[in-house]
Amino acid sequence: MIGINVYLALIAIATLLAMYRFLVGPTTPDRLVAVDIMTTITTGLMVLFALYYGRMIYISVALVYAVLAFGGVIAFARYLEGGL
Amino acid sequence: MVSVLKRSLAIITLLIIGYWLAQGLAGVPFGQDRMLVGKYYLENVKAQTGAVNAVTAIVVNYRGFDTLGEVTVLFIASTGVGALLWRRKKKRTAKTEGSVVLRTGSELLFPFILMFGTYIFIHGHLTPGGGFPGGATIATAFLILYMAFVDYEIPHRLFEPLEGLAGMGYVLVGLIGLAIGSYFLFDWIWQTWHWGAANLGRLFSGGFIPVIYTLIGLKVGTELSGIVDSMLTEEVRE
Amino acid sequence: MGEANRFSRYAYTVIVLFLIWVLLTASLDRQELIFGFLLSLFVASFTYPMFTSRGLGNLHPRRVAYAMAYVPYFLWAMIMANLDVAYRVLHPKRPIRPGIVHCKTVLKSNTGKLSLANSITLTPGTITLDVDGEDYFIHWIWVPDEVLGAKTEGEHVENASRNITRPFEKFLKVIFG
Amino acid sequence: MNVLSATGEALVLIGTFFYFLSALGLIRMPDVYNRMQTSTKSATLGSLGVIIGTGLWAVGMGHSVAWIVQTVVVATFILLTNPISAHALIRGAYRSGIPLWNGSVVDKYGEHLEAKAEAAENEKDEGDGE
Repeated sequence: MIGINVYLALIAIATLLAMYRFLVGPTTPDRLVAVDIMTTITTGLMVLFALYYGRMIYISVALVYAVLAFGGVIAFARYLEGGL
Repeated sequence: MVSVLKRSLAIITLLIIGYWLAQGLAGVPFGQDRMLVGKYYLENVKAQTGAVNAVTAIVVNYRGFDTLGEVTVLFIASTGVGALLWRRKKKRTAKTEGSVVLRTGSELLFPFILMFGTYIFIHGHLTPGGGFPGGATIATAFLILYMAFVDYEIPHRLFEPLEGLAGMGYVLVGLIGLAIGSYFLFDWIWQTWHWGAANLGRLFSGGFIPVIYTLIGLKVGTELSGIVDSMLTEEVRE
Repeated sequence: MGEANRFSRYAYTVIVLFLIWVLLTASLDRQELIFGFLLSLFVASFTYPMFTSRGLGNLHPRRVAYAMAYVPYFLWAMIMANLDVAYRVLHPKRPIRPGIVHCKTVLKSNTGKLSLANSITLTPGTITLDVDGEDYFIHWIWVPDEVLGAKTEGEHVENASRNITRPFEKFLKVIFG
Repeated sequence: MNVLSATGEALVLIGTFFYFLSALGLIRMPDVYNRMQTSTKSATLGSLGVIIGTGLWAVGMGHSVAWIVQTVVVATFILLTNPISAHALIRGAYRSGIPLWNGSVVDKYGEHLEAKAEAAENEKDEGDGE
């Protein structure tokens, strides 16, 4: 149908918009939300790449990334809260 | 003004370094088949190591000695952090507890992340990944518990011996190889026994790669958890 | 809600972990299954105290049926939430009227509270800010008039809870108690 | 091109559209709380669409069924963790003292925290008095 390149382009635009918020965003939580969104988008992108290369084993890479990103975002959030 | 000047100076420096690196990379011939060693690996990896993942076979089998060095570097780093942040009596002194959502969520996710970390390092010879990412994932599970609870601590009594035993196990596997074969880290499980030759590409194959990766995974996991612990505990004042 | 005995909790954890392993490897190879079973026995041996408090009681048919029914209900609510988000983001005037409201829940268990909070976060216009005992504090992107115009604290909580927590509690009360 | 891969591709398209929406919400909304409102939801549903859609698409293209199982695992993990991290972030934002947008109409959490602090203060005073 439309082809994988269109999806990759849409994802790229979304990442650029999030990047804008990350660079501009007036407060630290703003930047962190942008990072959170970017990690979520990246996880989806990695799964798409697994299909692009036709290798199922690449999906577990996306899962590792999701786990590590979750840990990172939690760490930042707890730091913001002043709880660490 | 000063900050602008500083920033532009930093950007110019980065640009110069980037140009220099790009210059260096431009000389590397891409797309030409000049990799004699790589070709050798790709042709012989299945017969010589019993692993279907050539990258892992190179990391653990052909270059196993390098990997031992990496593990040692990590061990030294963790020891260094421990020495820098060492105190006689340590205790968690987080200020507030996470909300009930975070606490329950971390408890529910903890076994899952442990399973997943184990999955990564035990499938090192079949999928991308291996001991280092698997160990990092396991450490993340502990890190998330540290984030959520005020009073959580890793079981030190279990972890410190485990770390040492895993490191010793790596060397021991290598020494057995030296005794049976001709050199250190000789793949005795594959070369001598041909264990798993019937089921190449399934779980119980790949010579000593799963064994070594399990040891590396345990070592990296315990070491990174130890680093997290050293960073997050503080001295107790009586 | 008492705690189930240790064996029941352990068995439940092993079952869940083994299922997770099978899904993770996505293969029915005998070697994978054997290793996965041994691994779940091992991991469950030290994680079961934090993983579950009710043990095999979670596998009661009524609970499983409600959980099955909850999935499509929740997915539907989530799709509605995203259409709502799309409307608010794409509308040129940006129709938002945010505020933090106060809800109460009848759920007792921590797991129930977690799933309620997650469901609230993913459904229309609400995001869980904090949970304190039975009090939920929820950031709402469009606080409706009936909640805003409430005279007393009790009325406010009642109206907000009817809008936000009640629809999920029907299911979650049975699933998690 | 069979039904399965067409469905998968449509899901991927919808998912990427929601990714785009979430990033747009990040740009358009006035403060961090509203940004989190719009972007977390859209990004989570977008991930579900993209990831499960990829699995369906792959199966439709003739890859093994294991694709759909693995993608569902990733999607479930995202579905579980994303709200938790959003919750932790918004709580951190509030506790670090980011004010609500000036168009906000009600703030019960602030009142609750104040009441709690006051109660703790009173208790302390009583304890000192005894």
